[in-house]
Amino acid sequence: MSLTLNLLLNGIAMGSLIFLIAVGLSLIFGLMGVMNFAHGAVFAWGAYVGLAVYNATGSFLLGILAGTVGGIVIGWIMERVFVRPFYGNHVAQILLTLGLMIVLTEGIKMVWGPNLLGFEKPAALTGVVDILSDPFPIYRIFTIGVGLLVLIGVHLLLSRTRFGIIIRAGVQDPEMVQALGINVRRVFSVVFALGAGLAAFGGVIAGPSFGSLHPDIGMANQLNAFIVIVIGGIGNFPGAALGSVLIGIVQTFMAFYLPDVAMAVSVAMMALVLIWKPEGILGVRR
Amino acid sequence: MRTKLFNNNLLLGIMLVALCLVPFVSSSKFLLTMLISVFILAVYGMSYDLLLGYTGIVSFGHTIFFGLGAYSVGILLSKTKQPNMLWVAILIAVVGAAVISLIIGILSLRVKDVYFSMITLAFAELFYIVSSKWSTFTGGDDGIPYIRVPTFFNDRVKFYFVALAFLAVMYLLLRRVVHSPFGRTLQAIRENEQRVESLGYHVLRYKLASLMISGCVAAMSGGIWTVLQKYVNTSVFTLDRTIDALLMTIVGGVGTLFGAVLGAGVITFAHEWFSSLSTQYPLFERWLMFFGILYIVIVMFFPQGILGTIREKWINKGGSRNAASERKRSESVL
Amino acid sequence: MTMLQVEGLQTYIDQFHILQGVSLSVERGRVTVILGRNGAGKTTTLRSIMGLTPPRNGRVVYDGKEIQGLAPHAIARLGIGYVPEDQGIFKDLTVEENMKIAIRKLDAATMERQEFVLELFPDLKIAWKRKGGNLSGGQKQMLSMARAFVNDNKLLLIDEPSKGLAPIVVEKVMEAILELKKRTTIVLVEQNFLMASGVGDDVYILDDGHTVHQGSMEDIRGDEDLKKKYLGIAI
Amino acid sequence: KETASTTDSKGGSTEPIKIGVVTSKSGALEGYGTQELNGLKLGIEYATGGTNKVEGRDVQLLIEDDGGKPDDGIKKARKLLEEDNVDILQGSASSSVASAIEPLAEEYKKIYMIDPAAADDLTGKNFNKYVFRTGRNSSQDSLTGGKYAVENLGKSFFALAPDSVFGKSSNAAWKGTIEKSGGKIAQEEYAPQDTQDFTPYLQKAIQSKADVLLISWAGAGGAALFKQIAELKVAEKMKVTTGIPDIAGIKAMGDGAVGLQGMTAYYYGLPKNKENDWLVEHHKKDFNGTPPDLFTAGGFTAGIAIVEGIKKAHSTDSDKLITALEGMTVHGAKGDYTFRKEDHQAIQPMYIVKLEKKDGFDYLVPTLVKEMSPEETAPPITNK
Amino acid sequence: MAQPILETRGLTIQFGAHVAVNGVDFTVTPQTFTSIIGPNGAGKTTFFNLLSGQLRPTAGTVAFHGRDITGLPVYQRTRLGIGRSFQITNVFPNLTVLENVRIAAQGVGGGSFRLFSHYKKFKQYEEKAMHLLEKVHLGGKSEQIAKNLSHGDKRKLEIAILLALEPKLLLLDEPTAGMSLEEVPAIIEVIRGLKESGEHTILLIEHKIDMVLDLSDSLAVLFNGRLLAHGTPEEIMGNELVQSAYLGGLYDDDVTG
Ligand SMILES: Nc1ncnc2c1ncn2[C@@H]1O[C@H](COP(=O)(O)OP(=O)(O)OP(=O)(O)O)[C@@H](O)[C@H]1O
Ligand SMILES: Nc1ncnc2c1ncn2[C@@H]1O[C@H](COP(=O)(O)OP(=O)(O)OP(=O)(O)O)[C@@H](O)[C@H]1O
Ligand SMILES: [Mg+2]
Ligand SMILES: [Mg+2]
Repeated sequence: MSLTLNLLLNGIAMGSLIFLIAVGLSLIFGLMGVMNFAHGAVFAWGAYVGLAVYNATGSFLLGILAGTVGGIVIGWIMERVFVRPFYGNHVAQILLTLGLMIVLTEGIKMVWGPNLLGFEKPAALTGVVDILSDPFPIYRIFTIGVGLLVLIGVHLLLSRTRFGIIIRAGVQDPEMVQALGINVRRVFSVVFALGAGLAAFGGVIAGPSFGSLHPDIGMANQLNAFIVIVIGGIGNFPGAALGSVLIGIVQTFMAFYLPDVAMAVSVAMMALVLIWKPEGILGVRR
Repeated sequence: MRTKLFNNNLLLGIMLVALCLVPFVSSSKFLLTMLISVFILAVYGMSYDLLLGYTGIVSFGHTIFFGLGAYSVGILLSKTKQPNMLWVAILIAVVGAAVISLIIGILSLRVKDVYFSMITLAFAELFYIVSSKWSTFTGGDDGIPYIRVPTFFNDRVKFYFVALAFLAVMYLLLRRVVHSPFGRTLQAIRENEQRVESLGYHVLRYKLASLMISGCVAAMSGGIWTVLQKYVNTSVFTLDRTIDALLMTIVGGVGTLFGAVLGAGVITFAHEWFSSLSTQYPLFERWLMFFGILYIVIVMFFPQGILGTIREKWINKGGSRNAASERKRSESVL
Repeated sequence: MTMLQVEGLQTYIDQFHILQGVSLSVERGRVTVILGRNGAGKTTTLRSIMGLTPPRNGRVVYDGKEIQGLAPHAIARLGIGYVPEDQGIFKDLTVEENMKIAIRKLDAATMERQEFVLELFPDLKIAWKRKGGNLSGGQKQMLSMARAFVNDNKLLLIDEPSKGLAPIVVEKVMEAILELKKRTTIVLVEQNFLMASGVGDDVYILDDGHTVHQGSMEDIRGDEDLKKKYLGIAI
Repeated sequence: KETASTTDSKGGSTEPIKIGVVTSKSGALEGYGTQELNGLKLGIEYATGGTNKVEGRDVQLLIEDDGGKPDDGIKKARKLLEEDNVDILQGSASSSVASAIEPLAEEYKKIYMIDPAAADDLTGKNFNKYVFRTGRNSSQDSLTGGKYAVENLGKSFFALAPDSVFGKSSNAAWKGTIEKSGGKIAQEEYAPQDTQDFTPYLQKAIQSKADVLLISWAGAGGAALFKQIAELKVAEKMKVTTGIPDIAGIKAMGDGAVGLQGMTAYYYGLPKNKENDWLVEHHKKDFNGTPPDLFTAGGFTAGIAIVEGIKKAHSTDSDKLITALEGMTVHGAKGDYTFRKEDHQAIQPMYIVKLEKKDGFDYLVPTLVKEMSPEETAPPITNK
Repeated sequence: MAQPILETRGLTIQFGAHVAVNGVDFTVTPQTFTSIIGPNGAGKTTFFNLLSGQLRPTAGTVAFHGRDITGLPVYQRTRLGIGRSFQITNVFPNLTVLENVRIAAQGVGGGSFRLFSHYKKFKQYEEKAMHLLEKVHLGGKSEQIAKNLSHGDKRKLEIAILLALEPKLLLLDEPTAGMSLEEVPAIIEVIRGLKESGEHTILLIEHKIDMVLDLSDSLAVLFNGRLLAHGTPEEIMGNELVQSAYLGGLYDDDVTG
């Protein structure tokens, strides 16, 4: 396999990991407009809960399930108790979710300690396959597949149901949505919890790929999620997916050929996209 | 009208006098250090409030200017080994901040809301990367230690008064700005940008000016910060520093200017207090968590920040018909 | 028979006492018009009935049930449609989506009603894929009404529908209201006296948060003094 | 604050001796900070024979959290120096924090006993006479690993390091050692600190046909790197060497790292001396049965050095302490540590180990391949 | 005939496939009062947006006092003396009613960039604002926060803001929509006053035909983005198409009577 193809595949795999974090944020931030700085912490919680259950039961599937449920619960509580009064108020959201981020991260340290925890791949997904005679890890193929499934799933959910438009309408004018007979509170709770659940799900999937967890793992990955959402167009799912893959690929190539500027590449790309097309690659002008 | 209460000069005068007395009633050098850092950070916070509270733009890159100030003092003093270059360094910082804010503003102010925030975040990140890559110049993560500052500043009491004066002057200056016709225009821009445009104002120019003033003030506070720390490293360009500014203004009360002083005080002392408790009580072992809880509590119970909420309560009692925000309306539903 | 009974409604917004005792009695199958000068409290009355600004005192009895204190969505689900004075169009959603979000139950009858409103406002058909925010003022007003008309509502609260509409459209709206009257009950806030008197059966006049007059449309039409006193017009 | 028992003794000051510690009790380096702190407490206990008294004075530890941030480190150090009047400073887990605090030691004329911050500059260009370091510096790491690697693993190296100040300086140090020992760095690669996918670098390494893949990686990414090395079976094609992390880090590497050879500053099973035996025993007793870890030894030795220094100087006066400590040899967890007169860096034994599976351990145990003497790994003196 | 104050040539704007304003040639003589009527969605507001600069045309030009202003940004057109009110209420929601108008007065009065002079020094703006508020019957509500006004009061505020700009050319987009019956005449008086002062040129979009006929020197009719007719009120009201497609039955009397 040529180096280029290898880099490309790796970039896509990395992109799909970014997407798994970004997809939940795309609901919460992209659709509901909540500046959620605690998203990464939910992602981390998902990963930790997933790991704990995986280690205890030996079943990765159960780990995924437990992590996702954990995320949903955290998201539900977060929305109900804290976020609800502050829709549309970015300033309050920032402070609030930063606070939640600290609390959740410290919570992880309380339960699992501050040190690295190894996250092994499930046996079935370990190892490499040869693609054009070069090795490529099976787990990475798995993440690409999961990323695709999630994209399709969320897309179907939003296009087949009224969720998408109710949320977009609800952010702009919750009163009017209520007056049309929709319990907008409940819809918001559900979607927020769903976003958190997706983040947590992403955490469990990403865990083995990272190989180990540390409590700040969420913070480290959350910025990228924000970036791809902006690049793809806020509130636009295919856009977030495209942005993820783009960032994944560009970062992989840059890291390889020009590591000195690789750190800057995602933010620089975001700045360029915003200056060139502020509404994002797939976004529509508002 | 509504700013009257807290810009009450008498009240501020009393506070100023009280602060002036601190060095004479307390011999704690550490308390003075803490207060000095509160004063410096408060200026930084106020500069941010001009953007957030008065112009209505959320910058995630404010630390660029703080960092510029901090580094220009750090680098110039340590390279020249001339403590008196401090003033030159601050001048350079201010001019540099003006130029860079202009450039960043022109590139980023075309877009709005979150998009603006994200562009500024990107710029801050670039500054951080440059500072950490260019380590021969900036010392990278390990930073520049042994910065020699004018001996005057080694006397903590003198420094205290300089910092207090700095705060007072900057406060008066910014207050003047926000109450000037210019400042009023900024507030109108915050409320409804298109409409301001249609009233014959060149909105971009106002926003740029706001960004530049804010950047210059932040650069000064960054410069003085280095004088206090005698050390500077890449942390001055991290998102954390911007978040500090954001937190100080929100905690104190957005759009109150003086709130940033309260915010800086609350955050600095709470930080110190919680982290000290951690060494005494096992309960506070994870003290950062209490810090997080503090933020949550402030948002939940002081939705307009400390000063903002007090002010709102006060005004409501006075019965003038000023209160009630749009947020409240949606709150009743959500 | 009384469809909606409002008694001694008192509503506060923050500490301001906006409604200080509004009472209405809306009869089934009739059009009740609320008149009054700017700031009289007409909009607030409708919002209080909808639960958007919940009243602090007083009762709202709808179809025999007390509904004050219910959440707005619950009230809407009882079959009350609301056309707010600022139209409440979701500007990022297309006309189609604006309609879709309003439809509570997708059945044949609803589709029929949708036909009816699109017949009534053909402009909406033309603008079907346009963003709500890009509609013309009148089109927004039409869309807002269409959203309320498309459901099987038993009561419609309509706040200044004629505002911004071309005369011919006003005429059509009047016809529509007369048509709707056969199926539902309507409360109408209106500044256009021509329209109000054209469709109204009963009239309430509000001033300063109080009900200051109630009577039939006929009486008002004939009573120049009353018109002058409360409405400042002499037609 | 830690306070030890009763009062007074014969003459002199009866004031307690205050040791101010600034280290990470939160933030990314919390784990290291805790290891070192536990070691420090035990070191003092050991050196005072369990009395926590030196020269008849109580020893008090005042601990402050810097969160890994230099600004906070400065604040805390000032508090300790100004408010609490500590006699000696100790810390920190972060090199940035340590380099921010060094000038304060000079300004307030107090000894600053550094551990475990490893940047060479701390006892190099940023040195002042109040600074001592029990911890090893980066050069000692590379001297240990580099010499051994050239002699035993192969002559040509592919060096992979994070694209950071640490990575660059670490690679530079390794390069110096390797070239001096007769090897050569065939290729250097720097990957971003937050790299999650190392496959391309590993393929480059294999293609380079170098004998040894040399990895200097600190921080979280390391575990992923070693997992990928295992997955891509790099070890079948070339030797791999690195600095072995702490126990949590080894655990996180997983079983794929079995057989990995590298240097380490400390693993509790390696040294055979009474200090270490005492340390292991008491550490397990005091801290829920956990053994001391990578940086516990340094803290432990710092505690002993402080106590022994005071005993020798009969005072906490900084100048006297400097005289006492310069050239002094301390018997610490790894054996003999000697503070060089010139730069106050403690030279100390270092180890080459191999990771092996062992019953009763849920991680790969570092087993001794070779112990290097303090002199063998003495770093160059760079503070002049 | 005097030089036209406003002249458009082939003014066109297209949104996707939809041409909202289509090749409009339109001339306005100074000191006249012209009303623009037309069905909903005819392009009236869009036409105003092109005149005031909120939108850029896809084709055609706009000239003001003979000067091509097609490319000028909004704020410069305002400074030239084109002021407009908005159909959808467009005020500063969290500022007081007085401040809303004061900002407008300041905008044309200059001096806004003076950073350090206290705003109170600009008393005259405040006085002017107060005066205008009284004119539109909002004198008693000057200290209220604008968003708390009732709908009709917001419309009045909108007019006061426009007046504060002292524009030469006023573009009024349904100024009295939602205003209470008793107050409409007062506002009409204000507008009539402007007209009679002889210093202003006024363009009005309105669906209230009585008001239009009462005030206008000429009427322009927009249909589907095209300028269908432009003439005296009598001419226009006699137009068949206007009758059937715009006015409907309600105004039969007005024309015949
Ligand atoms: N949020 C609020 N805070 C304070 N006062 C308010 C608020 N909302 C409305 N009011 C006041 O309540 C009164 C009644 O308002 P409402 O909107 O019900 O009037 P209205 O009769 O609908 O008038 P219009 O004909 O102008 O629409 C007005 O004086 C208004 O200023
Ligand atoms: N940005 C846009 N994108 C797409 N279509 C638009 C846009 N703006 C306006 N339109 C369409 O252009 C047409 C003209 O709109 P405009 O607002 O000018 O109508 P109007 O004559 O003012 O009508 P009304 O009397 O109802 O206010 C409408 O059909 C509207 O839907
Ligand atoms: Mg109303
Ligand atoms: Mg219009």
